[in-house]
Amino acid sequence: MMIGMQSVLPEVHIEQYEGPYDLLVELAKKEQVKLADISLKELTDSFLAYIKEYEINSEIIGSFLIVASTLLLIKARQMLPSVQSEEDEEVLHLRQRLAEYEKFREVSEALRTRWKLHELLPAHYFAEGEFSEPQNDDSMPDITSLSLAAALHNLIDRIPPAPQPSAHLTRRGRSLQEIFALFRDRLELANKLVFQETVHGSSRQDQALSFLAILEMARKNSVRLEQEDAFSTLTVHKL
Amino acid sequence: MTSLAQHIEALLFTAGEAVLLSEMAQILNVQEAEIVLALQEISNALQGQGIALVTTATHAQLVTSQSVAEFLAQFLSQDDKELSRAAMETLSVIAYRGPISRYDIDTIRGVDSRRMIRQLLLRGLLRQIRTAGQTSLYDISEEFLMKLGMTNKKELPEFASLSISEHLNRLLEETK
Amino acid sequence: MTSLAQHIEALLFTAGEAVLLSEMAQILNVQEAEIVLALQEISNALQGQGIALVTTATHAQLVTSQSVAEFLAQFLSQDDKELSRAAMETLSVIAYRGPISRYDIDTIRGVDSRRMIRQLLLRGLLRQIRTAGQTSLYDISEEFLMKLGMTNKKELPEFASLSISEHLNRLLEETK
Repeated sequence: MMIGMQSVLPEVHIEQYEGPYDLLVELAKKEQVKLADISLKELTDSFLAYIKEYEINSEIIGSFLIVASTLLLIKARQMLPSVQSEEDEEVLHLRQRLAEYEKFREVSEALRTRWKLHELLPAHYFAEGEFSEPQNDDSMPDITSLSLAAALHNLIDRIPPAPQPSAHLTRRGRSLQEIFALFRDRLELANKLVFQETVHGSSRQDQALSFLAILEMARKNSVRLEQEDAFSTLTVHKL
Repeated sequence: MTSLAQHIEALLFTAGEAVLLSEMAQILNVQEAEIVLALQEISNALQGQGIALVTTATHAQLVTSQSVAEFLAQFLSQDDKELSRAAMETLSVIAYRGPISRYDIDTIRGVDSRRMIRQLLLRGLLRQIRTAGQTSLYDISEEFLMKLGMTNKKELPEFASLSISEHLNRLLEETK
Repeated sequence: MTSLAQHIEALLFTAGEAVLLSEMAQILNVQEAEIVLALQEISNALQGQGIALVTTATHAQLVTSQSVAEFLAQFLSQDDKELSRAAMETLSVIAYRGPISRYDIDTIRGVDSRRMIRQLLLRGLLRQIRTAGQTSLYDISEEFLMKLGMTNKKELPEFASLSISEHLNRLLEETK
């Protein structure tokens, strides 16, 4: 039975996930298993559905797409049997990273429950504001107004700058919906197209999304994919 | 050290000033005689350390011990007429951005400024503006302004641009 | 307690906030290694008292001890902001693996952490360690430890295994 993407998407919109690993851990949680014990294959659909459905902050979308492209490998194997089937290095790598990440996640959950529960206090903590008038004028140090301005300048200079979005991650790419539309339009005209030619010259991000789009269309039986072997030309036929 | 003595020591440490024995007895829900015994215990435990306990018939206070008095006097005299960089920065934030809450001062400096504010208040450089039911705000004192030879803050160098620094506004906005 | 330890304790008490180890070494005219030893001595001397010593790689601060934290909690207001899941996750990575570069933080979390790091710096929970000509490294501040009721990061759960994971070292190496 074909499961529609929406149905495998539980109430994820409640929270904005803080990163692709975070999302994967949460998706695994919904299956009530630890990430280490679930095959990534089982989470791929929900993960891809999430990034397709929800607007992800432009600063972190790049990280989601990197993971998406790895997960796409898994998905590609499902749909294109000609792609070699052994677990490739990239997927293995992702698994290992997730395993390490999950350890920190777990420990941070534990620390969160302790946060400010029984904190240690500095000296004079309760002393704020209990002051009388200054003792005498001598206590006033020598300060010039210029040194005051200099001190503030100094402080402003030290404030860490707001992060500049890095160009390779955040250059506004196309949304998955836009890419769907693009392929649909082209197929309307041509009935078939060669994937590699269509995405030629577009960013890695857009290529990953394009691949996701055609896999999704194949799944919904609106196209048929044809590929001789792993790295040969992929032809998309309109059905 | 008994648990009672530990609690008292922590109270004195966080109070940062002399505390009434009767007040401690009330907070800890014990007799004053027990407080006196516990104070003796604290005093013994601090033997030979850099911190000591001073007690009078009515009050107790943690202070630095006699053994380090000379060193501290020498060290503290150095910055008597000079403010540390941290103090200067705190003062500059308050001068240009005041009246301002401690929370906002902390945000701009990125560190807890309680002690700095206390120090500046003690030196008469600041005034605290208290409104019932609201957080205190701080501004520079009239005396300090006079000392700078000014009658109004607006006479501070670059006041117009620094007091409404976009940079700082954004920072405060972000952390709200 | 040695005279040096007494001086340091008095200095920390007077400061009332975190003091740089290097600054203490300079004031007391000794090597930083001697400061570290003396801090250990202070920490031992304070065992079982209501005051304790928090130490990080770069700073030390006198604080109330864990044994009185529950008692003091009743006097604290609960109005302070909570820490988000992502913030704690980032802090955990830094606490266990710090001093750590942003690149490695990103690798472990699988996501760009710049904005988060900046917010944590502004809240005083992190410290940026700048080394001339090299990338900045980050480590947690004593403020972070104090909020968790800890005096040293070695008290973090599973510290030994998470801080020196061979596996993770290799992963970070591979992504360089």
